[in-house]
Amino acid sequence: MIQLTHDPIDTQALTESVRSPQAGAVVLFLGTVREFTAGRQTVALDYEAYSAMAVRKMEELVEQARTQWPIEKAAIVHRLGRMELGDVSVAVAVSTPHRHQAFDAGRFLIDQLKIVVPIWKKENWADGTTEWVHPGSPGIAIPGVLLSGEQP
Amino acid sequence: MIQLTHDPIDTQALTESVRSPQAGAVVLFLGTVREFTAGRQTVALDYEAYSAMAVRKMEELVEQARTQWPIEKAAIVHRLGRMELGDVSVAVAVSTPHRHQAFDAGRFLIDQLKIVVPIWKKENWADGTTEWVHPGSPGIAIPGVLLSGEQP
Amino acid sequence: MKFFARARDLTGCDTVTWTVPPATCVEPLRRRLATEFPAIAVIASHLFVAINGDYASDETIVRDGDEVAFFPPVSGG
Amino acid sequence: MKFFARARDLTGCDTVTWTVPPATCVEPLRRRLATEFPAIAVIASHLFVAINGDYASDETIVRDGDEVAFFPPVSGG
Repeated sequence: MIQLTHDPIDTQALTESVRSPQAGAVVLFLGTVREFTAGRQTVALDYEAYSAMAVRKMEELVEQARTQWPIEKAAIVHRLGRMELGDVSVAVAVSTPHRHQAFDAGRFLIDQLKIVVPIWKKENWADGTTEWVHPGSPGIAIPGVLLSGEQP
Repeated sequence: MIQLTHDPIDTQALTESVRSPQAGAVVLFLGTVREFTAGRQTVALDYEAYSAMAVRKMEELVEQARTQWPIEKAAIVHRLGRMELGDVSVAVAVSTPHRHQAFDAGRFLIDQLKIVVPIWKKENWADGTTEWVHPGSPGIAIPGVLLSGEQP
Repeated sequence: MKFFARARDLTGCDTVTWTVPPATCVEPLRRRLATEFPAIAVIASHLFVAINGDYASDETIVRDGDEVAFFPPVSGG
Repeated sequence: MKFFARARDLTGCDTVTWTVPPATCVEPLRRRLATEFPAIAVIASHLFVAINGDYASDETIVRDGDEVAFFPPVSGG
């Protein structure tokens, strides 16, 4: 189940949605709004998406992950709009027979999401300024081979 | 928070308990009862613990993990007694500034739990037989250096 | 043509519709972008491009009715 | 002395209390285990041992009042 939402993410429902008697392992990853990033204080984040493409890309990522791991179920929900400190901006849940598959698949999904899914984050700093976050040095943009600095 | 319980694990509360504005990432791992293991059909599992030692060992694992990753909060809950298919037997939750730390720390905690924490699992197979699970060939038992076959 | 995030801020609009000769590829659109929206010139060469929701490149030919999107590197998650 | 899981099944009891001469280490306890509980003999040498909730080894000396535990490889999670 892939979803973009403007509402708080129901992490419990997401976790339940991937549980299965065929799976021995479930991993849930949550990206949450951090107060300090590179020493600067955040008060809120705004997320924007190219929704149609974002959903497609997330679906493609799950398909890709299914070719690498025996995934039972997978779900990704990304929240858009204004988010306060501690809020959950993205949630990835995946279930597999064995735990290492779940950790690897979950990690793959969030890592790739941050590279290919057309969603953007705007920082609202404590000093009142705002700033779109664009990772890495904006070198020549070759989709799939992207320079991406370390992200929270 | 480290806990042994005979009740169903409240995974939502566990996830909430590790969330923090200082953490950008939360990983929750759930071990769930699988129907098929090595081709045999499970109807239920029974878990038993040397409780006092188990709690200590889980606490030590969290301390160890804190020396390797900048963990904000960590929690482990292991359920004991009879469990049906799909039930959650163990839950590990951890929050860190960055996602890779959360994945690595979460994985470390569950991997080590399965090696050093004195808890045992008894399979109740569909054919009515029961069998304690003892991973790996029971070679010379040197704690910390244990032969441990692949576990769900 | 759609713009997102900082690209939209710099063009000042979400969408614009251009008519271009057949068999035009993305690269001339990127150049025209920089001239029509001077503020975006500085990052024009660094923008990603997608056509109908799939990543494209400067060499990709634009067909009639295609939805082209220009946007900065993503920062979701 | 405590037994868990399959070890308890084979000894048929959770706990047993032994009196041993001072400065006895774990190894003779393991041997005595196999004689007093023949059923456990086959796995006696493969059992882990813990003293007061910490892993120990065959060479560890047992002190008065120590809680010694013998158990098979763990299978939690």
